[in-house]
Amino acid sequence: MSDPLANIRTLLVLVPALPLLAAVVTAVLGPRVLKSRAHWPVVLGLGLSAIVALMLLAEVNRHSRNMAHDSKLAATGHVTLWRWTGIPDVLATPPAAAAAMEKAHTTPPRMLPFDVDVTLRVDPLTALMLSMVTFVSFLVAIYAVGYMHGDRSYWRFFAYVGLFVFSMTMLVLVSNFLLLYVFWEAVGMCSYLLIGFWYQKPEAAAAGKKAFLVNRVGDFGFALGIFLIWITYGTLNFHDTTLSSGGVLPGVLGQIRLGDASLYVPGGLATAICLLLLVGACGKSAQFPLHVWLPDAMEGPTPVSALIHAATMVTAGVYMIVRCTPLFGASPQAQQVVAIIGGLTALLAAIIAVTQTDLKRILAYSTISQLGYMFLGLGTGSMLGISAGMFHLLTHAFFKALLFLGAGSVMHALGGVIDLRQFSGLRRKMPVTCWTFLIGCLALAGVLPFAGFWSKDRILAAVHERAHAVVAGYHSSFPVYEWLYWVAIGTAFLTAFYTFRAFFLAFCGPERVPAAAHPHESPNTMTLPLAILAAFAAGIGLTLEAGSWFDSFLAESPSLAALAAHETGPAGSHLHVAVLSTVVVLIGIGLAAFFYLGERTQIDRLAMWLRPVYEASHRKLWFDEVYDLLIVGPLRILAYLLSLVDRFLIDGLVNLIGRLPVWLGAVLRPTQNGLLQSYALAMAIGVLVLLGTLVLF
Amino acid sequence: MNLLLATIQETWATWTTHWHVWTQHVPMLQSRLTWGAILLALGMWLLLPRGGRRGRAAGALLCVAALGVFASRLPFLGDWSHQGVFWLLAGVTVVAGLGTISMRSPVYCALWFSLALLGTGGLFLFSGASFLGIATVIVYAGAIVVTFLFVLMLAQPEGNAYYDRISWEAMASALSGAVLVFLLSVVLADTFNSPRSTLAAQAPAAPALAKGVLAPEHVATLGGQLFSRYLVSVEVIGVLLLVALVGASAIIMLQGRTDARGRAARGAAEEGSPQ
Amino acid sequence: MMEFSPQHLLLWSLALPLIGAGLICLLNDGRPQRARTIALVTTLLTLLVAGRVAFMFPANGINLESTGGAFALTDASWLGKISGLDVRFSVGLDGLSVWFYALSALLSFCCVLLSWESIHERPATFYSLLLMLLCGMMGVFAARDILLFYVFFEFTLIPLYFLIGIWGHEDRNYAATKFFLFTLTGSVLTFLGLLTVVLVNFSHTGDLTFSIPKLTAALGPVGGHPMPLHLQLWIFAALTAGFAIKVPLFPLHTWLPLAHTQAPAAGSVLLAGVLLKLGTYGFARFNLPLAPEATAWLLPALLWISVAGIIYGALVALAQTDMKRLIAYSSVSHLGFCMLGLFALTPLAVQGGMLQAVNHGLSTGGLFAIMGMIHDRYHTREISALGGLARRTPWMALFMVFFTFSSIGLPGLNGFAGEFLLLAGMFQRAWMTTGPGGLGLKVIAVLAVSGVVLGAWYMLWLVQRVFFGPLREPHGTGHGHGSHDELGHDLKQPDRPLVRDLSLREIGALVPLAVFIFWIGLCPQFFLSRMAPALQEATQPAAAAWQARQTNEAADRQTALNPRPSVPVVAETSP
Amino acid sequence: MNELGLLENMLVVGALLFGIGLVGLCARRNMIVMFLSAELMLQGVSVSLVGWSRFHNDWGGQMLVIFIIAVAACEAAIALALLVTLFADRGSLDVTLWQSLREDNLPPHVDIEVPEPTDEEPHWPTLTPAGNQPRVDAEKQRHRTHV
Repeated sequence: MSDPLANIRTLLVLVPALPLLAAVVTAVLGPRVLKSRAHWPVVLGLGLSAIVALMLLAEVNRHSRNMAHDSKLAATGHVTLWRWTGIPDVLATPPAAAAAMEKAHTTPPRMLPFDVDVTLRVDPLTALMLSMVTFVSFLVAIYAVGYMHGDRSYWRFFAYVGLFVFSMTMLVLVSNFLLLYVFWEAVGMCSYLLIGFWYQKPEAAAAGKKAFLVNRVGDFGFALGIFLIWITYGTLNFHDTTLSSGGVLPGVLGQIRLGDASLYVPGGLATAICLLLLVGACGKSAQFPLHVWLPDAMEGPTPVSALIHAATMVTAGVYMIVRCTPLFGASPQAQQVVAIIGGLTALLAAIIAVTQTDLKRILAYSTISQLGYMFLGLGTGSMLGISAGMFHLLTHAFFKALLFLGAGSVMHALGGVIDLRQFSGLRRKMPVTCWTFLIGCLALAGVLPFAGFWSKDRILAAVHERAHAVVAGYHSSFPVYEWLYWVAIGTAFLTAFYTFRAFFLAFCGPERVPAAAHPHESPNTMTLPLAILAAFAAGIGLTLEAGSWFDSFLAESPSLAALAAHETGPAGSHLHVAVLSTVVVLIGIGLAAFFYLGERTQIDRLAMWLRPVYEASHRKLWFDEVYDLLIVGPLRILAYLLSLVDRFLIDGLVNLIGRLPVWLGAVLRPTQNGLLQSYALAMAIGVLVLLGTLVLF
Repeated sequence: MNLLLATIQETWATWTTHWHVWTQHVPMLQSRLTWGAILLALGMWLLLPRGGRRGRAAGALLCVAALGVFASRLPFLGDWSHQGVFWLLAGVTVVAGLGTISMRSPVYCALWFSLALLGTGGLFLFSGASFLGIATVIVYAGAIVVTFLFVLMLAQPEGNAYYDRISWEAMASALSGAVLVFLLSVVLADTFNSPRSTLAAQAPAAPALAKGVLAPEHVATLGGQLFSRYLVSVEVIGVLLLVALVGASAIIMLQGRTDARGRAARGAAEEGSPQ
Repeated sequence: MMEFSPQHLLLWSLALPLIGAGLICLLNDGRPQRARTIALVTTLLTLLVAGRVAFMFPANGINLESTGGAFALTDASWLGKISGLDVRFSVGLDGLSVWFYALSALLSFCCVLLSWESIHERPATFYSLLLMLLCGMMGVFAARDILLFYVFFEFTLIPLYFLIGIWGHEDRNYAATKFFLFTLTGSVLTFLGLLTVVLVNFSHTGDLTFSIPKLTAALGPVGGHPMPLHLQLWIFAALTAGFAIKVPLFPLHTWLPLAHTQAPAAGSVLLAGVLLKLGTYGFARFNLPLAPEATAWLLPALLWISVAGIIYGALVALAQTDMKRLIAYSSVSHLGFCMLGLFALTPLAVQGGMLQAVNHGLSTGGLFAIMGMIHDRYHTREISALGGLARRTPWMALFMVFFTFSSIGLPGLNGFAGEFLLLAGMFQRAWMTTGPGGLGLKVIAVLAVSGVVLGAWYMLWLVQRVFFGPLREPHGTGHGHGSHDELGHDLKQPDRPLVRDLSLREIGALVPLAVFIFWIGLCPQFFLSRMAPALQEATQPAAAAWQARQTNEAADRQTALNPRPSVPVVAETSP
Repeated sequence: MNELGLLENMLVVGALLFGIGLVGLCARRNMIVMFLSAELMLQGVSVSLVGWSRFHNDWGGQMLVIFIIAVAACEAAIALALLVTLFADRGSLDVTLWQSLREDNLPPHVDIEVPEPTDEEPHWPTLTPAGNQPRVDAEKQRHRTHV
């Protein structure tokens, strides 16, 4: 083959194309032809897509090994499909763009165009994300065959899932901030549709709307950030582009700019850009203070919760921040904010999760908490932290999907009941679910050799290292990262506690089920994905940790290559961190066992004793209430007042003006009194006035 | 006596000086025409029948004074005989006009009106339009006014109807009439007295007049003009007269027929007019 | 096959609706069948012809130099040279008008399908008025002579007045009268402004021309006779009076909700889809090129008004209980975006703004069409009376959600393309403006972006209330709660006719809109490249004037800060 | 003779007549008197026309006056016919009785005070009573014309 990248390019287009094709086929044929076989196109499409993604991963891996450092800064391959817009000469060349262009031996033109190409690109980061997304969604699709069986909108579910996977893969593939935003919102739309899948449930419809709106608030910041990027750097493309006038326009994350960190604008502007991007990431990844939509999103079908609201979509924020690492690198302050948000979210969500009684909501809060961990890792700004964050993203995708699917299995068995107070001791009735769930719990809690342990441990290590490192250009009198380290440790304890609380409540203890339910083990289509995911949850951490393949592979990503080059040597040993976290986790599990295995009388006493804390946790720290009180309520009231203003004041004014002629007419009407002489007099006076003005003035 | 006169003169001079000082910002007040118009308005207001008998004499006096003011503005006609005759005729005309509008009895109005017509006729004669003067007197005073009197006798069995004793908006009417006169006089004064006026140059010379409108064979020339240059107009007017004749007859003839219907309809329609 | 020249096609597209209207009146038999068939055929033909013209329109202004940027130009003496009054029948398209022209034909076609069964009274009158309206709409965008423009401009009012007044809902007379008087009041002033422009040009050049391109060229900054600022301000104000009411800009919008609420579905669709664009179009066509300095002078105020409209419209929409009213207020908000783009005056923003105007025609047109379909079925517009319709009418729900997404600017659909471009352009304007004015513009830009969030809120709220949740239908049309079998059949009262999902005809009315929504969303470049040159030409003078003001102000500030020794006293700088 | 002066004099007289006629037309309520006032205005115009005719040495003005006289005659014919008709309709010549062309819902114009007749009762000369007083027919006396 003449072009070594041709393979990659083909695969690159296939990954999103297959799910889209599957979605279209399902949507067209689903309602009439396929009916209960509507899953076939999607399962097939996602399966193929997963295979293609893995091939792509291998191909990228093979390719990136053979590259020189400089060319590592470019994406491994990209394909331009068509031009979205190309508006010439719209922006006076900003200094940052001019500087970079001079670096590229191009004379900066006076005006820059606004070119947005639909370009797909792949690099190790993307390839990893693609593999994870397609693989998990393939498993979830298989699971959904069993779970959604018999639903009246069976085909619609699979069409949405196909559409979602298309959008998600595109999100990680595109090479442009605008298109990133496009698919950022597109996955949000799929999430909206899937949360509201059972639209007849008012809660589901409301939750869908809430998710969309909170995401919109995040997107609001994201859009502002994109505008700022455009104005600062003169382009929205990641890659370097050729101008029609000749010369190279360096992309925001292109080879030229990555090669020289000084080409990134530092200072307040960088911080503003990063914080705005962070707002977007917070919205999508459900970070404090925009996390409120995720627990409500559990109204959607459980496979959706597993796929979108645990494994894939919510990690888009993490992906975006990793992708924009060079931008964040220019602003240590912003990185610190990322870390703080992450740490805070991790802790708060864990606190809330401790007292929830809805199994899916516990998992939702744990998702938020784990995403907080990832943000914490990214917030360290070191290669160690970022790769730890991505690592956690991968492991989390598997074990959280596993947990959700397990919860779905329970729901399936109990006829939709998910409230932990209504059942217990399902261990015997549902052995497969129970054991896979346990593996998931161990992974989530971070017990030694399961996946969560390795990734979480690395995040803790990265934070610990950052707390004791000297970073150029960053001075803080307050030991932020030290604190965050202890927050993370505390969160690890809480995680272990609430995870096993849920497990013990659901699967241990006396067997108790709701009256109407006939618990049974789920069908094979559901247990098979559980088993596969459990295998991954158990093994993937150790597998990836064993070699340093993951780190080095990830470091080949253009966005990270520069950073990786700066970090000298491999990370040191962090045995004490690992020991500490393991101890903490074991204490957590032990406490959970103490309180929830057996009689469960102690826990009520504890709850009474810690009444305020318990209430705060149970009421989810009153986030929804506060938002209602501070934002939604006032806006609603304002809207109502304005509608009154509109109806009475503005329209009243208009009507007043409209009435003026009528009133004037009423005033003048008596002059039409039918008296001949009054007319004559009026006529005479009129003539006089005319004559008078003519004569006297 | 001289002392008295001197005193009066002095006082007058003082007051006029003061007056000029006061009114310098309102030049209009310094014009005789303004005062003439004001006097005329007041006078006509008082003259118009307004129910009571108050002040009609004063009104008449004011009106005459106003006329005097207006007359005092007028230019001299060249010699006193002409001027005297003109003033006499003009005075009769205008005073008769005032009488026309101020008498309570319509019959008196008509009589005053015919006097005004006589005056007008005299003015026509004075200006050399002898045919018109005669025609006015004959046609108007002789025919039209007499017809009016007939109608009055038909329609006005009683002398003083209440509506003859009141006027409609006397003040406004009198004021607007006076203002009209004032404005017209101002225009005239401006036109005739302005240094830029070219009218003086257009004034006809006596010989030209003698060959023109003052030609000795006045009526013949007029007739010749009437039936040559203005023939079409004459025909039109003739038709108009015929139409009027037919129309008047038709109105009277239809009256009887519509009467009954009209009364019936009126009973329903007219809700609350006086009487 | 004979190849038609664009000139002929354009003239045909203007004549066809009138011919159709005449035919309907001639062949009227009092029943709807014949009238609507003729109307459908006519609008379809018009759509084909207009579409052909629009797609023959060249990208990037290629080959249009000879006609001064106009495509398919026909220029004939109209009123003759009566005393030098050179009023011409001059029609042609340029980048500003071409998409609006095509949009008129498209929406009219949809409207005929939409009214197919909902109009029983005087169908012949209805359809002939609709066709006349179509002629007026296409004419106004094609006119290149001020008098011709104004004739068409006012001509659009009359059919719509009757459409609302005769076939409207309960409060139709009030609404029709208000709509008519409100817009007429403004447009009379507009006419005054236009005539002033003509006379000013006459006083400079001695040419009493009414030609729009000639006037813009002569009175523009390059034409040699730019008007002084105070005159420009007066003309701007006069023109604005009419166009701002049409748009409608923020405090002048109150006729709109009323007219939309009361109009029949077709009337609402055309009103929202095309007639509101007359305002935007008028601003771009007349205000900006003719009074560039006035535009620059008023720019912050105009931007504030636009953004106030965005936020205000969105908030008021949030408090509505009537579906059509809600969408009408959303129009206020969306048109605020269009005007914001237009007044931001950067190429990006202007193109985004005009694209957004087209987008709004498609998405809000579609939404109003769906409202009409709901009204046909349930005879109510109350949000609270309906719920869970997705169950009963899944196709309708699908289209509703689709148009909602388009309306709230979901990426991949048209609304996003316009909104993103215009907001990016606005941002550019704000961040490029230094000095004290810059902060205000930045605030405007951020507020405008937040309008997108509010937009999603009220639209999704509407969808949630009406289409999601448990099924709720008004009494008489629908069925009691919980008495349905799995397929939604009524178990209690099987004799009642069931509310049907969309028919093929209704889907046929919506699909063309959906196609264009996708097309614009996925490849806006096709549309932008055709409007860009004309837009650039129209807005360039105003942008330059704004730039000049900025430079002057900066220089003044500089002087004020560092008084030079040669200037002992710095006088108070006046703008 | 001073032609210019004569013209001005005539014009002022014409103006005065016109103004006085206008006042009469507007203020008097008897339709016949109104009519007379209108004629007075016509006279004012005629006077001016004759003045101009002489000044311009042109017959046109006088011709117009002839036509005015003719038109006045026509007017008189029609108007008087109408007056008779109207009088037959209402029994009065008060012009304010005809106000039905006023705006809808507008109350009719009513004279605020109709003044009582201020002319004293006619004092007929009385003779020393002698013999039986003849019976006076009240009806006949009332209808006796006082003109």
